Amino acid sequence: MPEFTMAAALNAALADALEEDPRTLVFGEDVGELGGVFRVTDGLQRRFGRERVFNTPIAEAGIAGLCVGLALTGWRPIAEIQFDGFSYPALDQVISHLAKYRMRTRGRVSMPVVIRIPSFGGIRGKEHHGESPETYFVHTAGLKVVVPSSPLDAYTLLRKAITDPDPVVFLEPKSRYWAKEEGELTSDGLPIGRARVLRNGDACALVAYGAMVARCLEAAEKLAPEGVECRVIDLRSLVPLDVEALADAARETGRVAVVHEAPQTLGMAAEIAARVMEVAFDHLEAPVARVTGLDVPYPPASLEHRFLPSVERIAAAVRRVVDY
Amino acid sequence: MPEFTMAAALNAALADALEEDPRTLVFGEDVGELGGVFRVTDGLQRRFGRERVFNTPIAEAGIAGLCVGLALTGWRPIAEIQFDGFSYPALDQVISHLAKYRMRTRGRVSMPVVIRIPSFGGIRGKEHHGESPETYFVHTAGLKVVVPSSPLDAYTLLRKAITDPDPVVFLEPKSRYWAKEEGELTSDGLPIGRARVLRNGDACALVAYGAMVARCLEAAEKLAPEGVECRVIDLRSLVPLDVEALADAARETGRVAVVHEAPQTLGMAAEIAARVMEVAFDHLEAPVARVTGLDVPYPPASLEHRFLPSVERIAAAVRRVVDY
Amino acid sequence: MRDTGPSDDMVRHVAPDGTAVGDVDVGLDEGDLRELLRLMVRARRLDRECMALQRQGELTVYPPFEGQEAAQVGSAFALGPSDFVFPSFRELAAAIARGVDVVEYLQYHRGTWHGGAYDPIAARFAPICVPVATQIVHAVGWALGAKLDGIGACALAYFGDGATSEGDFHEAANMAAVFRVPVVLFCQNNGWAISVPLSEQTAVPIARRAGGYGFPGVRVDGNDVLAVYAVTRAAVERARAGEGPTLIEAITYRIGPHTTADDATRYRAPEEVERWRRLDPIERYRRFLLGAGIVGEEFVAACEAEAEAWVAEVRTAVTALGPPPEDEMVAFAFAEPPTTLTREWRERTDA
Amino acid sequence: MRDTGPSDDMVRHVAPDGTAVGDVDVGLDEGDLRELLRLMVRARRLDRECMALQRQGELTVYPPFEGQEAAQVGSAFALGPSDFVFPSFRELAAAIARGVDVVEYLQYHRGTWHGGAYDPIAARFAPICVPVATQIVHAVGWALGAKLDGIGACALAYFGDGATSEGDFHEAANMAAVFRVPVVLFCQNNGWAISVPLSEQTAVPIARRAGGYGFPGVRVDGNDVLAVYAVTRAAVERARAGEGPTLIEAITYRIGPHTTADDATRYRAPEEVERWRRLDPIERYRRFLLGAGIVGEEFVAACEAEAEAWVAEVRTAVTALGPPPEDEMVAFAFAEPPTTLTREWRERTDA
Ligand SMILES: Cc1ncc(C[n+]2csc(CCOP(=O)(O)OP(=O)(O)O)c2C)c(N)n1
Ligand SMILES: Cc1ncc(C[n+]2csc(CCOP(=O)(O)OP(=O)(O)O)c2C)c(N)n1
Ligand SMILES: [Mg+2]
Ligand SMILES: [Mg+2]
Repeated sequence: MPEFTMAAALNAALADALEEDPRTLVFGEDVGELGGVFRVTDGLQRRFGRERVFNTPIAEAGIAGLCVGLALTGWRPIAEIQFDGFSYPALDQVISHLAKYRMRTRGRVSMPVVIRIPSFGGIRGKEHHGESPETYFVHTAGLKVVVPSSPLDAYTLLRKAITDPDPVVFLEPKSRYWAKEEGELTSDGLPIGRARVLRNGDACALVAYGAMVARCLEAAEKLAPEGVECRVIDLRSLVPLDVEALADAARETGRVAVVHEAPQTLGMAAEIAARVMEVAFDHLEAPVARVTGLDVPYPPASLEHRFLPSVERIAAAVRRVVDY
Repeated sequence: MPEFTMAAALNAALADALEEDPRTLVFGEDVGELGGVFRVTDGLQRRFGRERVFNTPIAEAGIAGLCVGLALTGWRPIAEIQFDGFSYPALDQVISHLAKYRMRTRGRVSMPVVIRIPSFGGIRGKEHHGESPETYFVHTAGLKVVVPSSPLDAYTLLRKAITDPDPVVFLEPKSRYWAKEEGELTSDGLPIGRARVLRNGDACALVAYGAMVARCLEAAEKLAPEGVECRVIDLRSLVPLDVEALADAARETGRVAVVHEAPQTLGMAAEIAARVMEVAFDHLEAPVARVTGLDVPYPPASLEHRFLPSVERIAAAVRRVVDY
Repeated sequence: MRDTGPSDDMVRHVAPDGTAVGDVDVGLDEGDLRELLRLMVRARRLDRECMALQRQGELTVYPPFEGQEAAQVGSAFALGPSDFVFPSFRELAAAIARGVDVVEYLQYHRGTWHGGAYDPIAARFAPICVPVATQIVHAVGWALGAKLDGIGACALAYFGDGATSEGDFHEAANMAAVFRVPVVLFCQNNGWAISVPLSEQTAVPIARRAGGYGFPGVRVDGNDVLAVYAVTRAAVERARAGEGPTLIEAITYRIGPHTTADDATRYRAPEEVERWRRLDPIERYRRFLLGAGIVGEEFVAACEAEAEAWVAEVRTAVTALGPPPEDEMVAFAFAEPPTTLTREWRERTDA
Repeated sequence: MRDTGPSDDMVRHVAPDGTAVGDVDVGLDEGDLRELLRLMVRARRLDRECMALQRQGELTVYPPFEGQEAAQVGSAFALGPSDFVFPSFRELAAAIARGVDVVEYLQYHRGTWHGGAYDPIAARFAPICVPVATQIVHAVGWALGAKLDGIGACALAYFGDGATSEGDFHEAANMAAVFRVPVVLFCQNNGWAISVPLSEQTAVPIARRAGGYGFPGVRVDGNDVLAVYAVTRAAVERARAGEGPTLIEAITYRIGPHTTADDATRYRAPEEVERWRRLDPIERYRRFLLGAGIVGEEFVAACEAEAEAWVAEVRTAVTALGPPPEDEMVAFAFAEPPTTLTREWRERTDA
C-alpha cells in the first residue's frame, strides 16, 4: 500500500483538484517556484502553469479579498496563508465579506473558496508561528472550518473543501505535516460535518482535532492497562459540528474530555462542553474536562511543552473525570 | 440627583481622565470637531486641544498600531473604533501586538491602552453596524474586555480601564447610549474583573452584559408573578471573568441561563457554561441555557428582532431551565 | 484651498458656467449626451426622495449623493455591458446609470435586506459595500478572473477620498499593478470623510498615489460629466487593452450630510457648501447642452417630469416592501444549513 | 535587470571597487569611519556564527543578513541616543550598531524568549517583529508621541521590500505624512521576499511610493555604507527639524537563504548570488579605507581578531542560556495575572 505524509497528501489533493476542475486556482505567498514554505504546493506551478498557480505580494487581506472577487467571476480560489499568525490581517475580509456574501446576496452568489492555513504549535516555531486561530473562524457565522489529523483524511477533507459551495477555512496541523499513513487517497469518504471515532471505549470520550488526536490516542494507549478504555473522537469538522457524535459519546460514556492547543477561554472545548451539557446533561457523570493551552500568548519554543496539552496531562484529566 | 445618559457618562469619564492625566490622548475617526458619531467625545477637542484629541485617517489597523507606539513613549492612548464591524481590520495589531507586548518584553513594556468600540445590535443599523465582536477579543490572551450596561457603571468602568496598566477593549452597547440613570459619577466602585448582582432570586441565575442586562431585568420582572425569582448578574468584565460570582449563583440557584447578542457558537455563553459546569457541576439541576444570537451573519434591520434575544425568549428559557 | 472649487490641474471639458473648454467631443452622439442629463436628473430626484422617505421613517439611515451625480453617472456611462462595478455605499446614481433595479437596491436602505438584494451578477454591480475600501480588493480579484478568462471586460471600483487611507486600498492597488489587471480605481473625492476634511486624510492629491504603484493617476473635474466620461472611457479602454489599472480622482463635493444621521453643520461652514452649490454638475451640464443647442428647455422639462413619475413609482414600490420571510435569515447563510443551525432556528420558532 | 547590481539613480559615494564617487565627506571623522568597518566585521562574524549555531541545534530557525551589513550599520549609525529603532526580524547588525545586548537579542533565536528579551526602552530598540510591516505603524505612533513630547528625537523603522505590499505599510506611511511626524522609513530592498522576487511584489521602485504620500523617497546603494549613512543622516535631521518622514530604499542583497529553514536554490540562480558577492559591502568599504589611507591592513586584522574573540564570548553565553522559569509564561501576560489564569496554572503544575 502506498504511504503518504500529510504534506504529500495535501499536495496530491491540490494537484488532483487542479487537474479535474479547470476553474480552480492556487495562490498565496511563496506557493510558486518554492512550493510553499511547507512544500504543500510543490511542483504545482510547473505542472499547471503560472496562471493557475501563482505567488501573491505579501498582503493577507488582499489574498482573502482576491478570493471574493475571483469567486464572483466563477473561479474556485484555493488560497494559502503562510502561517496561522499571519491570518489575522485577513480577518476583516473573511468576517465582513467571505462569510457573509451568500447571505447578503440572498443566496445568489456563493463563495466556493478554500483558505488553507498551516496552523497550531509544537514545532518550536518563532512567535506568531504557533497560533491556534480556530476560534476566530469558528465563531464567524457563514464559514466552515475543518482540521485534518492524518494524511489520508487530509486528502479527503481538502478535496471536499474544494468542491464545497461555501467558504472553508482549512487548518493544517503543521506539526503533523511529516507524519505518515498508509492507504489509498480518496475524495469519497466521510463528509465535512462528520466526526470519526478512532478508538472505542466506554470509560471516557476524548475529543480532539489536528495534532492533539495523536496525543489522545497515545493517552488512550497509556490508560488502557489501567482498565480505562477511552473513545477517541477526531472532530475533523469544527463547523459544522457533529453534535450527534458528541451526544452519543456523552450518553454512552457519561464522561468527556476535550483537548486542544488553543487557550482555554472560548477555545473549542467551551463550545463542546456547552453542547454536551445541552444534549446529554442527564447522562453526564462528571463535568466535561478541558485540556487546553493556557490563557497567555503562545510562549517561546523552550516553554511550549508547558503550554500544550501533553499525553500525561490528557491522561491525568481522564483519570480525574473517571474518578469524579 | 444628577441624571446621565451613557453617552454623557462616557464623555464625562473621558473629560475627567484627560483633565487628571496629561499623558492621556483621545483619537479615532471623527472624534474631533464632530465629537464622534455618537457624540461620546463631544467638546473634548475644543477643551483639550487638537494635540490631545484628534481625528485619524480611516485606518483601523493604523489606529491600533499607533496605540502600541504611543504606549512605548509613555502616553496613554484612548482610541475609538467607530463601530463594531470596523474593529476587524484592527484585529491583527490587537492580537499580534497589543495583547502580547507585555509578555514578549518580559513585563518591561506595558500597554495601558483603551480601545473603545460602540458595539452590538438593536438599533436597526446597517450591515456591519450590529456586530458583537467580543469573542474575538475575549479569546485573545493578554487583553481585558469590559462591557458596561448602565451610565454610572460605564463611567466607573471607563475610568478604571484608562488607569489599568493592561490593554482594555471597551465595548459600548450603542443601543443603550441614550438610556438614563440617576446618581453620582465615581471612579471608585467595583473593579474590572468583578460582576454585579442587580437583582436577587433563587430560582435561576440570569447572566448577561451590555444591553441584554436590561432585557434580563425585564424578563425577571415578568417571571416574578409566576413565582420564579431570578438572580440577575451583570458581568461587566468578560476578561477577567468573575468566576466566583458565577459559582455562587450556580451553587445557590442550581440553574443558570446566559444571554448575549453574539451568535451562539463560541459566544460568551459557551465559556460560562463550561466554567459553571467546572465549578458547580454537583449543584446544577439543569443544563446551562444559552439565549443568544443565531449562527448567521447579523440580519437586516427588519429581522433583527428575530436574531436578538427578546424578553419573551429569555423568560421562556428560564421557564425551561426551572421546569427541567 | 481646494474648497474654492476644482483647481487647474484637472481634466475639464465644460466650465462651471456651462461653456466648453477646448474640444468637447468625447465620442458620444447626441442621444447619449441627452441620456447623461436624463440620468443625472433622475438620480437627483430619487436621492431627494430618499432623504424625504428617510425622514418619514420609510428608510433607515440614508447616505445622499447630491452634488456627485456627474462623477457617478459620467463614469458608469463609460462602462460596457460586461464590465463590473464594485460600489461603496453612496453609488445609487451609478446604479441608476447601470440599470440596477433601484427598488431592490433600496431594500438596503429600507432595512429589508443587506448588500445585494438585486442580482449582482446579472446587474454587473456588486453588493453595496460599507466597510470602507474593502470592495477595491474584490474589484481586483474580479479583474484578475476576467483577465484569466480573456473576456476583455474591466472592473470599476468606486470609493471615497477617505477610503484611500485604508490598507485595503493599498493592497488592492499594488496587486492590480503587479498582476496588471483590467481595473479602474475611481475615487470620488468629495472633500470629506464624514467630518474629516481631506487635509487630515492625506498630505497630497489622491491621484498622486498612482505613481507609487506604477500606473497613471488622473485628476478630473468630478462635476463635469463629459470630462468624467472621457477620462473613465480612456481608463476602461486602457484596461481592456491589457495595459493595467488607472486611478481616477474625481474632484466633487457632497452637498448633503454624510448620512441622514449626520449633522454636517458641526464641522463645515455653510459658505463652503454654498460655493459648491454654484458648481452644481447638473446645472452646468444643462447650460452646456442648451448652449450647444443639443437640447431645448422642453427636453429638460420632460426629463424632470419623467423623473417625477418614475420616482413616484419607486416610492410606491419601496414603501410596500415588507420584511422578508424570517427563515431567509437561516436559509441563505449556507448552501445547505447545518443541522445545528436548523435546530437552533426550530427551537427559536417553536418557543 | 536589477540583479546586475545597483542601478544609477541611487545615491552612491563609494563604487563597488572601493574608489570614491564624487565627494566622500559625509561628516564623519576617521574614528567613526573606522568604527563602521569594525561594526560590519563584527556583524558578519556573528551572523556566520549564528548560522553555525543553528546547524548545531543551538538556535531555532535563524534569518541571516549577510550582504546587508552596510545597509543596517550605516543607517543605525546615523541615529542619536534618543532615537528609537523599530526592527523587523533580520536587523541583528543594526542591533549591534545600536549597542543592544546581543545575547539577550539571541534569546529570540535560541527560543528562550520572544520579541524583546533585551530592554527595548533602555536599548531604544523595539522588540524583534515578525509580522511583516506591523512595526512600521508602531514607529509612527512612537514618532507621534515624541513629537507631542517635543523631544527632538526620531523613529526609524526597518522593513523589507516585501513589507511594502502590506496594508500596514500604507497606513503607517500615510499617517506619518498627515501627522508630519519624525520618522524614517528604511526599506532594505534585498531583492527577495522569501522566494518572491521584487518584480512580483511591486511594479515600480519602492522609493516611488513616497511620492504618493507627499514625502521624499530616496534610493541609495545599500552596499555602500557611507552613502547609507549620509542618506539616513539627512532623513534623521529632516525628521528632527519637524519636516516629516522620509522613505529610504536601500538596494542590497540577501546572500544567504531567507532563513535556515529555506532552500534558496529552489528559486534563484547561483549566478545572481555570485554577482552580488562581488558587490560585497564590507570588501568594498575595506578597499575604500585602505585606499584612502584611513586604515592599514593591521587594523582590518585587528577588527577580525576582536570580532572573533567577541563572538566566542557571545557563543558561550548563548549556548549557556536555558529555558526561562516556567511560571514567567504566566507572570508576564498581565500586570497582575487574573485569578482564572493563576488557577489554570496551579492546576497544571499540581497535575
Ligand atoms: C472600515 C471602515 N471604517 C469606518 C467606517 C465608518 N465610515 C463610514 S463612511 C466613512 C467615511 C468615508 O469617507 P469617504 O471614503 O471619503 O467616502 P464618502 O463618505 O465621502 O463618500 C466612515 C469613516 C466604515 N464604514 N468602514
Ligand atoms: C504578516 C506576515 N505575513 C507573512 C509572513 C511570513 N514571512 C516572513 S518573512 C517574509 C518575507 C519578507 O520579505 P521582506 O519584507 O522583503 O524582508 P526580507 O525577508 O527580505 O528581509 C514572509 C512572507 C510574516 N512574517 N508576516
Ligand atoms: Mg469623501
Ligand atoms: Mg526582501
